[in-house]
Amino acid sequence: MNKPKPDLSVRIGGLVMQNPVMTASGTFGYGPEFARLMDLNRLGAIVVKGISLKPTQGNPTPRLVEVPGGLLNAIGLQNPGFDGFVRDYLPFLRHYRAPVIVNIWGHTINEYASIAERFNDLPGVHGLELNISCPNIKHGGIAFGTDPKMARRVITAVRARTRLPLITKLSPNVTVIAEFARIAEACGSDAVSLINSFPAMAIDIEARRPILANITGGLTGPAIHTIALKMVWETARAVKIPVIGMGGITSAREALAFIIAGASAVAVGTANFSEPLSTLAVIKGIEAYLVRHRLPSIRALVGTLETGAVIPKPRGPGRPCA
Amino acid sequence: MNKPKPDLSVRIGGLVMQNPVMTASGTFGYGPEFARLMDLNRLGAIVVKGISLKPTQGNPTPRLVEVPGGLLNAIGLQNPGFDGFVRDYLPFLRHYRAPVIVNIWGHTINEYASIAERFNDLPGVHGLELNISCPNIKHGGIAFGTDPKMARRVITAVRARTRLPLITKLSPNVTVIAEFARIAEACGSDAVSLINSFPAMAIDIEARRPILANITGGLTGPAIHTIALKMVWETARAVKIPVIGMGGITSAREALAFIIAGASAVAVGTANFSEPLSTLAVIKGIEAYLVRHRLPSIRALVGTLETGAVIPKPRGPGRPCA
Amino acid sequence: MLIENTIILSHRLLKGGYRLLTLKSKRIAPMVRPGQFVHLRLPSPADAVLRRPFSVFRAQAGRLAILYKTVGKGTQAMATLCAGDEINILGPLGQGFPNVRKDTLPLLVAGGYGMAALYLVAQRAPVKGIVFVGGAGADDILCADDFRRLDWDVRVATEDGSAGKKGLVTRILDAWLNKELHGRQPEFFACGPNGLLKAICKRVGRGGWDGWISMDRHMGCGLGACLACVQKVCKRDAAGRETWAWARVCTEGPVFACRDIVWD
Amino acid sequence: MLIENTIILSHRLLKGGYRLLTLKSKRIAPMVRPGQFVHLRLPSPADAVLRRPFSVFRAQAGRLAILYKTVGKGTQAMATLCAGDEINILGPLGQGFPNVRKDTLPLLVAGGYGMAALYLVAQRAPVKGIVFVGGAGADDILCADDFRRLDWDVRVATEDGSAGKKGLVTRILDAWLNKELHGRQPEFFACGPNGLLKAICKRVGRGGWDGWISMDRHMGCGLGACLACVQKVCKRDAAGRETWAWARVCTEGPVFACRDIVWD
Ligand SMILES: Cc1cc2nc3c(=O)[nH]c(=O)nc-3n(C[C@H](O)[C@H](O)[C@H](O)COP(=O)(O)OP(=O)(O)OC[C@H]3O[C@@H](n4cnc5c(N)ncnc54)[C@H](O)[C@@H]3O)c2cc1C
Ligand SMILES: Cc1cc2nc3c(=O)[nH]c(=O)nc-3n(C[C@H](O)[C@H](O)[C@H](O)COP(=O)(O)OP(=O)(O)OC[C@H]3O[C@@H](n4cnc5c(N)ncnc54)[C@H](O)[C@@H]3O)c2cc1C
Ligand SMILES: Cc1cc2nc3c(=O)[nH]c(=O)nc-3n(C[C@H](O)[C@H](O)[C@H](O)COP(=O)(O)O)c2cc1C
Ligand SMILES: Cc1cc2nc3c(=O)[nH]c(=O)nc-3n(C[C@H](O)[C@H](O)[C@H](O)COP(=O)(O)O)c2cc1C
Ligand code: FES
Ligand code: FES
Repeated sequence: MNKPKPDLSVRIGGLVMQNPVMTASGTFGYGPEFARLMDLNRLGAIVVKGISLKPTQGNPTPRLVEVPGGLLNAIGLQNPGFDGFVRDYLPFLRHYRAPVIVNIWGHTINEYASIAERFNDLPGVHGLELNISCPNIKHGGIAFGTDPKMARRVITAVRARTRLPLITKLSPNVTVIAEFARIAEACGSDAVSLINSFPAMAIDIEARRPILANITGGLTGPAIHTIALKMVWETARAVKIPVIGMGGITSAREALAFIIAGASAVAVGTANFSEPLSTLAVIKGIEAYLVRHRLPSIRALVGTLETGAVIPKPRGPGRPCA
Repeated sequence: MNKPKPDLSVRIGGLVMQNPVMTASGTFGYGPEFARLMDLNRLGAIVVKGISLKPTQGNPTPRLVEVPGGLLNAIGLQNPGFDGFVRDYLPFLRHYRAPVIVNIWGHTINEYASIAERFNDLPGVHGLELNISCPNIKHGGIAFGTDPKMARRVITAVRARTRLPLITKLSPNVTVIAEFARIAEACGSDAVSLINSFPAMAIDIEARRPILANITGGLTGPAIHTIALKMVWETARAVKIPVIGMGGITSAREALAFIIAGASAVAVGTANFSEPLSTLAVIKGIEAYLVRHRLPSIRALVGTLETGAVIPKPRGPGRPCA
Repeated sequence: MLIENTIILSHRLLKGGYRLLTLKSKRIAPMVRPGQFVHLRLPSPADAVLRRPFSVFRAQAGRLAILYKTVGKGTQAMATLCAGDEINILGPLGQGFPNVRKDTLPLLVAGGYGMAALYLVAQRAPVKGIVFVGGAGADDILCADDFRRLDWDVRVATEDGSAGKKGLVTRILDAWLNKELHGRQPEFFACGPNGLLKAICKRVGRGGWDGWISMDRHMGCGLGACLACVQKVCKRDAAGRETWAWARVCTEGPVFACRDIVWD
Repeated sequence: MLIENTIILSHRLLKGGYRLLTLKSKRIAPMVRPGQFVHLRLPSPADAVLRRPFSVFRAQAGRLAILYKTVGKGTQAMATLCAGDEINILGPLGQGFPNVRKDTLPLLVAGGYGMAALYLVAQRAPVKGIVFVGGAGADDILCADDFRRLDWDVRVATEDGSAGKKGLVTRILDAWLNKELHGRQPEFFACGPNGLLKAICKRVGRGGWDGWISMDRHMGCGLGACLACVQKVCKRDAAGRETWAWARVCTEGPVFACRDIVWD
């Protein structure tokens, strides 16, 4: 007797994905880089490298250094800008059925809102992921994503200008990440994704110089998984919109931990570098787990963590936006 | 010709240490646990497990789980209380020349101040390390160490009651740790130490339960080193008091990175579990480095990171305390 | 207690995923008492920030053996080691079993690798006794012949009946206690899964006998410093009331008197 | 370009810390063009989140060889591998060297493992040329005999004079260009440290010749996705002004025309 296949599909705002596994922005290029190795149509969604209004050169090199359990990067958000993306990559992406989510960023609220707006009615783009970890050049370089007021303003501005499903990507560099998730929810995000990389640095002790040209960079990979997992767990209990978990996924195990903690979907980042087919292995592993645990669908697993205790929700009331 | 030995001694407030290597609180017990394996007199200082006014039972088990690149712990600050410490451990510690620093904590400002006071005029205790990462039971469980107002109050209260050199130990779970270091400085701390463990969690995906009985725990070990290093670098540029760096030291390499980034001393934590003699190896490695680089003293190395750029100091003016 | 870099003399796969690892240990081996353990550093410490604890199976002049089962990443990494490789151990750790008394009948009760922890008890006992050993199947019955060679009486039970009597080890133990104890004074030494230890302590309590169990707890330092391995034990407070306190399995244990344990 | 699980056929320590690793590769080996590289997964990926890039030294039916030096933790881990072990490779990656033209004199210039990256150029060239190779000492002069067996003329320089002429490789190259070029049209193919590549490009530019260099940059994905490996290259902007743009060494490189590089 054939067992029915479990239903892996998930819904993020208006967006339906055939499975919960996405690529993490910046670790999968724009798609063509991996297309010769795998069938992109098998992905839940393709999240492309962060796009800004104008082309951006990013940081000098070295931009990457391997550290115990992870990776530091300081790419500096290099990208071809909106026009470059539409010209060089979008036609390619339109050949695929997998939904395409564009990660966007800016240095001012205006830049954020403008880039968001330009994706309206652009066939082939199915959602936006709002990267609020960028420094705000008008306000002394504090990241939008670590200041509740600024976060509220940028999310509100983007929400007002886009008709696409909007995912706000949260910075881990805050005391209570669930607060920012509630802001995102109140200000109209369809989902939140977390976590972005952790500010960190590495030093060449012989030269007594930073290893990255940018001095500091963002830590990603297995080292951050347990921190990300706690943040996802707290966030999922604080908001009603779907949560997308990422940070240190190398196999289905970590992806399943995020889902059990409350994530509706997950994204694979750094693991794409050592194992370009990681996303496919994660999809397979999740499916096998559902079969083994006789779960009919991925939704039946979301947030099923048994803590054996009544745990107070994260602090702070859910306030309306603005 | 004999080369002169480099001078490893450092000064933290009124406290002189023969070398910059301390034990991290909670990873070295109270001393006797390691005394059969090594000569405690070779340490820069012995920092003991956190002590509270009354004995504390801590959390149920499991309390520890190994994760990629690190360790999660939720010991729950189990300790014999002030009286138990003075009765069971202090007589032993008095046999050693190495300075003893007691890590203290409480659940209210009053508890903090009272425990601090009790160590005045207690021969054999040479300094206090104030762990402000504890949840404040009077204020909804927010940690003292993540709220600037609460941090200011608890440090001020403790400073008023102790005559010992005071080291404030900072929580990493904040956006700008240097802000808290300045608060510590302004409120009379003689030094700051950082970082404490990162809130994190691990899940048994088969049982769909948290692995730790306490659900969440603190991440320590190599996984947090690059994050700690950035925090130490930013903190050392923001304050004039000495900075004690810790997080993921397994060898002299990481210790030297902290020192080059601006730390005057370092503490070895999780590494004591796999290698009980880690502290001694770190001391040796630092000395060898100074000889190889022809540096006369450890002080000649502190903060020598060459960034090749003028970097703006962390935001926020240095405000007076209160 | 000390740290020693040992060389692997031999490493053999036994049945059921168990392996016998014999180390050349000049300094630690002679110090070991029955029931003590060593804390072993894994071959690639980059993957693992903790050592792994193992009971000492055998200890004789210059040699120390452990008997372990491959269960997770640490023991899997150990399984790849070959004769001649180095391995760093810390030990002997903990309080072992008390010496077997001449005036009692020692009854050893073991499940799985528990047999390993009890071998030195039998070897160094001044009198012969009986070993009750249980497991899921025949593959879990380890080193029974080693005990037989010491002239101990070995009684086996397996859940699937593939060796000895079918059923739990407590079943053959109870049958024996009912029919063959004949008024002698037994003293229990047990090592195995928590369920087994609890069952033994229940019987020991009911009979008013002496019993000692070796507990298995996840460990950090093995030195008493981290407080990861704690177990609830009985204590009287200042007013003389019964209450509990934490004992460190690595330091006050791993062997405890049955009467001291507070079962949750 | 694909991912292949290969088996190690042989692994030999050469002099100077260099090792020759030969893999059984059915699928990737036949696709390799001179100057392309493979991205190799380390044996214990828990320690290392990145692969390591190596030029293909030799590629023939079913076999692929790389020649590498132990410099850090990744190459140290590789050094422990034995014949029969598995190794996962991704490749062939990048743009290799253009085909050697019949109407020019190919001059290969190498430092260190650069010799490995150039062997296929010589092997597949329609004409014979000259190899200039330099290193700190005799131990850094690798596989010169392999080139001689192809009937190429090999000229050696070492900084300590322990092999060939004493001095930098550019010294013997310059001497040769001055005295022995005799008006022929040279075409350069170089691989080695950045200083060497820059020196070659300077000469190529002055002479108005063609030259190709293979660059070595720290890499992440090897696939063009992470933008870690970028190098400044010349570009004209919309208004036709000269400016620069980033090129990905893993994708647009590792081989670039000398004239395209913007040196910082
Ligand atoms: C005093 C003592 C004596 C022991 N003697 C033996 C013995 O003789 N033979 C034998 O096969 N096993 C013995 N064990 C259990 C053995 O330590 C574990 O099987 C082993 O640590 C598992 O490591 P792992 O990395 O393969 O498993 P993983 O599950 O991957 O280990 C992950 C973590 O959990 C800890 N851990 C996992 N299981 C256990 C466990 N059952 N007990 C304690 N810590 C655990 C590990 O130390 C590690 O920190 C003993 C345990 C203790 C406390
Ligand atoms: C296209 C290309 C071809 C190469 N071909 C060869 C070859 O044929 N033979 C050979 O011996 N070496 C070659 N290298 C260099 C080789 O990749 C490095 O020596 C190796 O990655 C060092 O790894 P490690 O872990 O031992 O060193 P570590 O210094 O510990 O490495 C740490 C990190 O730095 C990176 N890294 C370190 N040094 C280099 C370097 N020089 N270039 C790129 N990344 C580096 C590693 O990939 C890793 O991410 C090549 C590099 C490139 C880019
Ligand atoms: C090289 C690199 C580039 C990245 N670029 C972006 C980016 O452009 N926008 C963004 O929101 N996140 C970016 N990230 C963060 C990832 O999307 C992801 O949040 C992070 O890597 C954590 O997941 P991981 O541990 O699986 O890598 C980048 C990460 C890496 C490693
Ligand atoms: C088991 C354990 C117990 C700890 N207990 C304390 C404590 O009581 N007080 C405290 O301030 N820090 C405590 N810490 C934090 C350490 O002192 C240190 O800040 C942290 O482990 C980071 O250093 P490491 O990465 O070298 O371990 C504890 C850490 C561990 C692993
Ligand atoms: S293992 Fe650390 S106290 Fe027992
Ligand atoms: S290595 Fe990732 S783009 Fe070149």
